[in-house]
Amino acid sequence: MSTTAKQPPAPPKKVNRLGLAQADYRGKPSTLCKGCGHDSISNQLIKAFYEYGVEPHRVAKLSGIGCSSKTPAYFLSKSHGFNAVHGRMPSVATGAVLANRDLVAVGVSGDGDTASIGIGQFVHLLRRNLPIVYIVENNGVYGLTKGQFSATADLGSKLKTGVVNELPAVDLCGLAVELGATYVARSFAGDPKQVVTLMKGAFGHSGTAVLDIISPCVTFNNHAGSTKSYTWGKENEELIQDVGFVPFFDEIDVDYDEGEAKKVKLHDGSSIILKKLERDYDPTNRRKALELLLDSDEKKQFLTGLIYLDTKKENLIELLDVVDEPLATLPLDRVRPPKSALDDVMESLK
Amino acid sequence: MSTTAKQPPAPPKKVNRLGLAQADYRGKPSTLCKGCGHDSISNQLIKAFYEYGVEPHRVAKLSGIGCSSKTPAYFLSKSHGFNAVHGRMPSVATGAVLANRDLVAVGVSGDGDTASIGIGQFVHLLRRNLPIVYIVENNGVYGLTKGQFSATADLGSKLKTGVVNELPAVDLCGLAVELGATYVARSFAGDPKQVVTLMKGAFGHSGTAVLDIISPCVTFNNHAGSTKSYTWGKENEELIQDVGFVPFFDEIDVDYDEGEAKKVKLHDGSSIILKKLERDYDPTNRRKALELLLDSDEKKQFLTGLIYLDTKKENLIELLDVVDEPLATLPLDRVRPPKSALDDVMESLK
Amino acid sequence: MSTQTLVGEKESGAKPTVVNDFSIQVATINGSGSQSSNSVLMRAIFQMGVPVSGKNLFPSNIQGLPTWFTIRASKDSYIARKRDVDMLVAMNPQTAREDVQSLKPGSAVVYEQSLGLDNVRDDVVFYPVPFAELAKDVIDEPRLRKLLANMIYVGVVGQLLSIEKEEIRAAITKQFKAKAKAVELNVKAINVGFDYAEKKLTKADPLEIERMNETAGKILIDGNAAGALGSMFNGVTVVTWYPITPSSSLVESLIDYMKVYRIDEKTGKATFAVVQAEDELAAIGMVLGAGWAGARSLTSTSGPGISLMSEFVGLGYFAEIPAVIWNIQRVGPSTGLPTRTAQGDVLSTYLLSHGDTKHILLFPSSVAECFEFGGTSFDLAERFQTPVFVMSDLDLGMNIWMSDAFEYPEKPIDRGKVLDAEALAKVDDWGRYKDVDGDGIPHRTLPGTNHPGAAYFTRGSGHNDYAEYTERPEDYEKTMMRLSRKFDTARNAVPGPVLDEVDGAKIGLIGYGTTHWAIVESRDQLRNESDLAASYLRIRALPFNDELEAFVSKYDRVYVIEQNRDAQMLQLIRLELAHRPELLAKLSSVLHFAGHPIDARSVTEELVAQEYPAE
Amino acid sequence: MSTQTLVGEKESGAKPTVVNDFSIQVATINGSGSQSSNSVLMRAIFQMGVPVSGKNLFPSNIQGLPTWFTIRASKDSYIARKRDVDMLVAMNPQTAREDVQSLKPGSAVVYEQSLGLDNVRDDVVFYPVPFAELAKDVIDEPRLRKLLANMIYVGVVGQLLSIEKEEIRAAITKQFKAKAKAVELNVKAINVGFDYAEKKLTKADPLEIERMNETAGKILIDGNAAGALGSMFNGVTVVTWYPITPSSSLVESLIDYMKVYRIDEKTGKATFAVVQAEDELAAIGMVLGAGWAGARSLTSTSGPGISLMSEFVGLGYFAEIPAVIWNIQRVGPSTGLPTRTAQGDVLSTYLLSHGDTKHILLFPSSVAECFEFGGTSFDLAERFQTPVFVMSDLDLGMNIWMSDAFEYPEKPIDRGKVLDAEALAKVDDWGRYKDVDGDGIPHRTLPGTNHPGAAYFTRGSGHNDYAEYTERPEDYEKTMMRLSRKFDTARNAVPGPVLDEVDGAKIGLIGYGTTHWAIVESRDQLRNESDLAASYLRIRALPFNDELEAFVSKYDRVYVIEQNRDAQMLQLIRLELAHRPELLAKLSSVLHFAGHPIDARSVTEELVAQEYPAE
Ligand SMILES: Cc1ncc(C[n+]2csc(CCOP(=O)(O)OP(=O)(O)O)c2C)c(N)n1
Ligand SMILES: Cc1ncc(C[n+]2csc(CCOP(=O)(O)OP(=O)(O)O)c2C)c(N)n1
Ligand code: SF4
Ligand code: SF4
Ligand SMILES: [Mg+2]
Ligand SMILES: [Mg+2]
Repeated sequence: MSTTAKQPPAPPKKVNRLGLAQADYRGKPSTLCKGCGHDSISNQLIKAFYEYGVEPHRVAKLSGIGCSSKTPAYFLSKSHGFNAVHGRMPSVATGAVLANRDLVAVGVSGDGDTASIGIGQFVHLLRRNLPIVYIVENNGVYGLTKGQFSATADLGSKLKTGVVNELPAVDLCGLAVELGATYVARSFAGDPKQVVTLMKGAFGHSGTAVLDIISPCVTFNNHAGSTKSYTWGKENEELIQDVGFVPFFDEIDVDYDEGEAKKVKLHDGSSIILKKLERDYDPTNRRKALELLLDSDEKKQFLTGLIYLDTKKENLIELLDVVDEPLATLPLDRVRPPKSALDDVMESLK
Repeated sequence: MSTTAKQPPAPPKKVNRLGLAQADYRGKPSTLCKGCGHDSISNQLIKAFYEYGVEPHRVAKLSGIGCSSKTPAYFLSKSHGFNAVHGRMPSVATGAVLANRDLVAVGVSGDGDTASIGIGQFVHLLRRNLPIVYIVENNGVYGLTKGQFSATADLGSKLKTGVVNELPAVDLCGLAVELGATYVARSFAGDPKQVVTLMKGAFGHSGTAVLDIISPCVTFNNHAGSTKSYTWGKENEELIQDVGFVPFFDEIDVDYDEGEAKKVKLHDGSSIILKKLERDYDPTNRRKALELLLDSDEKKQFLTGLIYLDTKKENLIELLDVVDEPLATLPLDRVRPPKSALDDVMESLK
Repeated sequence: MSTQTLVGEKESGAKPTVVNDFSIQVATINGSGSQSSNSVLMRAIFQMGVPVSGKNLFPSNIQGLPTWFTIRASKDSYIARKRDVDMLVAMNPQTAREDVQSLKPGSAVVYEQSLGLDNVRDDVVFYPVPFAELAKDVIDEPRLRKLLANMIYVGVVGQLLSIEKEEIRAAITKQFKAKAKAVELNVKAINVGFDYAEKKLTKADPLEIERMNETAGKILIDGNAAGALGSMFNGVTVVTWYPITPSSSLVESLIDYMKVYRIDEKTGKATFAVVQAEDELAAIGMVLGAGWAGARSLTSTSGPGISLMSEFVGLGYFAEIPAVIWNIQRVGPSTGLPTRTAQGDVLSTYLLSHGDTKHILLFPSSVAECFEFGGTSFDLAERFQTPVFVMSDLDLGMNIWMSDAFEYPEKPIDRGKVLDAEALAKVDDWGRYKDVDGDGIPHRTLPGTNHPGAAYFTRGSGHNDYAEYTERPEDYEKTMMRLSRKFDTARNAVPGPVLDEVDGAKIGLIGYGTTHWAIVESRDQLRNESDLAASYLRIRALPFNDELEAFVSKYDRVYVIEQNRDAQMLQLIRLELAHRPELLAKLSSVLHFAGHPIDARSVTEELVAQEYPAE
Repeated sequence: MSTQTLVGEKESGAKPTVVNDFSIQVATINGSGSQSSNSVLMRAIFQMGVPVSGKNLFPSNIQGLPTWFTIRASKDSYIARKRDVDMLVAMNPQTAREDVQSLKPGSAVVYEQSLGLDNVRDDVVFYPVPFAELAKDVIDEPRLRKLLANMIYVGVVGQLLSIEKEEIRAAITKQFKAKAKAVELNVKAINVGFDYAEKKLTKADPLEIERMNETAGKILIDGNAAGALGSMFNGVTVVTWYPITPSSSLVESLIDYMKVYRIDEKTGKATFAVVQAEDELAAIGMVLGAGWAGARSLTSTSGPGISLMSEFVGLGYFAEIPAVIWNIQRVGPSTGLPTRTAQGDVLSTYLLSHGDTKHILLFPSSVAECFEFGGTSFDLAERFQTPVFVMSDLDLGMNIWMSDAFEYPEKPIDRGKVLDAEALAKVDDWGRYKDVDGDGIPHRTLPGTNHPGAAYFTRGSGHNDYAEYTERPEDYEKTMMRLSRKFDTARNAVPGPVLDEVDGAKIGLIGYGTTHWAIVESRDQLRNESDLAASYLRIRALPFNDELEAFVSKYDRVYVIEQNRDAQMLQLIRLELAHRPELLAKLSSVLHFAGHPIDARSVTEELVAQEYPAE
């Protein structure tokens, strides 16, 4: 039940199946707030890529705009990255994968980026079952613009400014299952074991893999007005108000077993309940998955684990029946029909 | 089981509770294709408004772009109308209702307008539970741009051009229930009795009422390539191909009872199965509503009737706790604070 | 003031004859199936060796509203719209009277007899035909009769104009391909029309089609199909779109062609990917993603779509990503007139997106240029690593134009400065945004490049030579000045203007896009009717190069002819020449912006009015 | 070349003293809580009666990156950025060395002792202070020590500059309002700083704050809050937004104010509605819906949001719907530098959307004008039934400006030509888009109007005088020409330029928005240092009126000073004056576009360089 501070893992001396060290999957130093859940996820991505053994040059990192969307700069420096415009990463990712089907596309987005401005592109990405690992670093607020509610903020949650969210939260996993994603999971940034496992599963999947990862914003969820606010903040309420001071937090770390429900205390003293799926849960039943999500929603729990999996559905690239090589680099003679073709067409127009 | 031609109803001599005749709810002559389901819906709206007895000047008709979105010109000439841009009617409607809470907002949209380009605004409209009657005239294609698939096209359905839809259909009712609409119904344009009843129910509702009405496009679903194509078209296949000829159809008319499943033949010879909800179905259970939708989806049926109803949830206007009068026309002294207020503020800045 | 050639006046002393130089307008209701009749009629004239062009004026709905299809036959190969109609085929009761009213005296009217139009005026020639009745002789099925009534008018008109029946039959066969029953029925309808005209109508108008030899080797095609072909033959691989009139047919043609010509022989798989996006924001996002990853990628849209693409296009400019966007312009602002033509997006597309942005624009004037720019656009987009717009319009994109057959592109395509693993290995200290060559154009790598130094991070936020995030003023300024330099480099890399200068001319005309054809014809009118020689510069791209200044310098007065309200190209020309203020006084406008394609007569009248102002 | 006044040089023969005329820059890390220290320092100087202004240069992240806050004290009331920093407070190890390097000789540096900066150079004055150590004396809690270290520097600087301790204490009380514990702790920190400076530091720089009486009645406020107030006092009722730097604080301030001053007394309910939209497309759609239904409705955004609004804004133009959009400009293109200032959206906003569109733009220069234009924007939007943009920028919107207190708007607001049921009853043959008054502005009705003839149908497609759908060329042309006429009417209805002409001046300067303050100061520099008199025209709105032409006519050379790369306003001026080509040669540019607010010294140097080019 305790949330303990976590040390950054010491760099392993080992190498993976490609002969690469974990350091080969690192990125630039993060510029996020200390303790931000997003940094945990970056580290988990580094670990997962390392352990899974993906060639960095094959990876395309894509994102929108937001604190979360900055993170592709903080992992896999040896991979091409694309920080697009706010809420429209899915389309850019689609284009990139169409151009080069060999790319391993990893999209990182925020809840504002995905569920507010970006919900339209997200919905259509799901429908297309584009092969991509799509990670939502979900904190219920707009971090980068200083803490307004996003569309995944919980009904009744309260901002530093005292504003209360009166609108229902969008359940991204529910949407994903309903609209066609073929690998749908939820986890918590402070549970590296589960997150890394789910990521590796996603790398192996060939369709849209949505990872909705709860990733607390230490800065804008740390509101003194909350009755459950973090002790230190509470005591010094008067002082720290209005000063634009961002306290440093340590990352939260949790570990719990399949089937277990766990209450996790966040930096602001509030808490959420995580419920890990049973070990024998069968994620291939869509109907069951949706019902489970409804259940946990009613119980105000966050269901974690692999919620839904469909390995049979064709992904967009398969549907389009394109050649096996990347379209981007097909030689001219394969993309310019012969003169006889033009002659044909001209003849028909005469 | 038969689909019979329907005559336009003779104008009744009667008046409604406001002393208005049905003719007072008419619009300009339609310029849609003869037999288009959308025209049936316009007539049903005229009838429903008449029977319910709404003052036309209180109604605001709103739409996006498409054949369906043109229809607000074809009913209620005495009401203000707003034909906005493609897919973004929800925001315009939201603004109008914020400005004047006394307006009865009726939005008319198409499946392209709502489920393709417009899905983002639709989702957020649902979340806000804006008081509006939102009608989707759902034909699975883009009528006005000549028959491309929309996001509600059924998986596997086939266009005139031979193109097959490979993407899953968005279930607008499912989305609506999940995301916060408080009155969710589905019906068929050819079932005036049910549609009118559902419309009147929606007029009485104070929250987002979504009416997903299946409304066949007689022009672009009439593809000769379908094995189930309409006899006349089939026989003369060679002739009518390529000529841009739009055959005239009569509107489809069906009538069936609660609990009944009915197969309806469309103009192109294909058919859909409608299943009317049982008379004793309780629409106030969200969980049940979602499960029912899943059921009918599995059975490839369209569930018709009032699927979900929540009369308790506050609508957006109530949530915002605005004054009872329309904001648009508050007198200046109520929207310009007194000089003392400015003095106050200035003092605090000195 | 007419430019029509009256032949035979001398010889016969009888009614003058107007040969191969007139317009036929068919007024029908859309969705009534007249499209194929119109095509057959046009093609038959074309097969008679007479230059033709066809313009469809259709409403923004699917069925039941007035539509006018106008076929122009022109022995002089003029293919712009002709302002006056010489023969009207009045099939639409809704507009028949107004259509007849608007004719000039002496025109001919073929009409459905039951409309009783002959009392509308008495200075035109009327040919009543009981089409509905006649159709009964062709077929029993009542719905099909409507269709075939349309084919009957082709017979009637054919007979009146002396079009050879054999050519009509051939046109029908071409139209309905191998479909025997359709061919048979339609030929039957033609015969009914021919016979009726022969027996019951007395020729009383001067119009005539006479065999020529001016169409050999020519093709008939619309600009959208031509653009599609140009793209297909120049290596397009990723296509995204959202349907919108008048641009949809570009991608729809492209799909049709690629399904035939771009399927890998060995595997049966496609060497392309087409995705119908959920809207234009997604369409351009996909194009940028694909362009970034190295594909030749295009989307096609029109005004509202261009506006929606605005944010993403700014990203393309600033992050330097190739993209090709066809803007098939229609009448704006807003939804405007979706089925009418305009050149109204010049300024807004040139400056699309917030901040200091400028884009390369290409202005095709002909279907051949649509074909050509299908390749040019990609070459420029990849060379300059930036979005390139092809500014077509509804008139060019959707109407039928006669053209020389397109030439097969023999030269290789230009994929720009892309470093693959091998090339990268030879480069010292590569930086994604470094200007090594002094032309403002940096070198890029593609994702997937198997080289440890290939990766870089693309962003629309501040970045330095090494694509690193920066907020430093000097880095920002450096990047922005390099982008300016790159744009300057483009001045002489884009297709330059086409000049046609006349010795002794005092005035110059400047046109672009579809204005071209009205100008070509107007110059002849000016010379022949008003003895006014006019040199001509046709703009083919933005940014301008120096030829513009040289041209304006040479003439006393220069007219910029365009199809928008605000003289948008003239404004850009003024800005370009602002450093030579003395040139500005020479410039004025001829504007035409009500949705119908510009015609020579209107241009001529306006030019004459400006050149010889009434006292 | 310095404009600093050296006082006391004569009297004492000792070191010169620079009184009330310098800049203090505090270099910290964002999220470290220095904001309130900076405010306290600035306010204390302000309370000494000395004019101040404050500029925050912050990164586009939340915590951990370099931030610079600069306070300028100016006895002459100059409130533009001062290019050179006179005193640096170096608290940020990341940038300390570079910050010190960039100072001009003779500057003062207060720094955290442990940074050991005194070896960086020897031509500046160093004041090492062991802030971290000293903080231990203030409080035990380690995290709070960081915070209080910031307050200690206020004490140190206060002592060095002779700021009265009482005023600092008063500033602290104001800052922390009634919060006793906070006030107490902070005052303690100040004292620690003061004491340390008194005991351990030897004053060795010339800077001094001396009491004046120049701030009585003045306020300190940012432009976004001022705009919010202006809107609140002029009847805004519907507000929609999507958060984006630097515009968010406009709506956030508005919400805060309205929660206090716009709650109905009787019912406790709001006389306004604010909705956080899902994106900018929705935000502008809501504004248009509300404007159509009769509300005074606004949204606030920045570059990327403006681009996203493009399609809807065209609808507003063509369907004639009032809307107010605040564009708090930041550095573009694309995401650009979100926390840096620019005037880079002039052209793209003026021409926003496809087709022939043009919009009314207002350019506030001061917080007082932000307040004023809060009302003007609505009056114009409703009078002209069209979207109106208020073109502020990050510098104006987010920085702290000194101003006279705002004046209460006494005059009624202009709700434009709206016909209610009663007025409509008196009108014969009303048509929504009829130009009855000859000014191009039609009369509208609001939905909900209880009159059988009030309804009309709003659309972005073709419409005639009666708001009926039409595709007729003549209807379209009529509407478009009326819109042009309406825009012409606006020329003399928008705020005209502000002129400040100098007898005998040979040159003229043109500025707008925040460029103003650098120009004001630069004109003094030019006169005092280079004997160069310059007249000045400040543009306050687009479209221009005739005063622009008159102004340019009068001077030999006219400089347009702006903060973008492409000289965007100059381009519009060129187009406006194109009919007077002889004027164009007079025009040139002073550009400043690297993200820092423009400063007088740079303007002066550039103007001198252009006026007296080196041989
Ligand atoms: C078009 C546009 N609108 C607004 C913004 C401003 N903006 C930047 S990030 C952001 C929200 C980010 O929230 P989220 O995606 O949840 O990311 P987080 O910062 O919480 O990780 C917004 C509104 C923008 N960059 N672009
Ligand atoms: C921004 C934009 N993109 C594209 C279009 C073209 N367009 C007009 S209607 C339409 C689709 C309409 O489909 P739907 O909403 O299903 O209506 P229907 O015609 O089927 O009733 C499209 C794509 C447009 N008007 N605006
Ligand atoms: S503001 Fe919140 S989301 Fe952004 S970096 Fe800081 S903690 Fe993370
Ligand atoms: S095209 Fe289809 S949707 Fe449009 S009017 Fe015709 S039948 Fe109706
Ligand atoms: Mg977030
Ligand atoms: Mg549809």
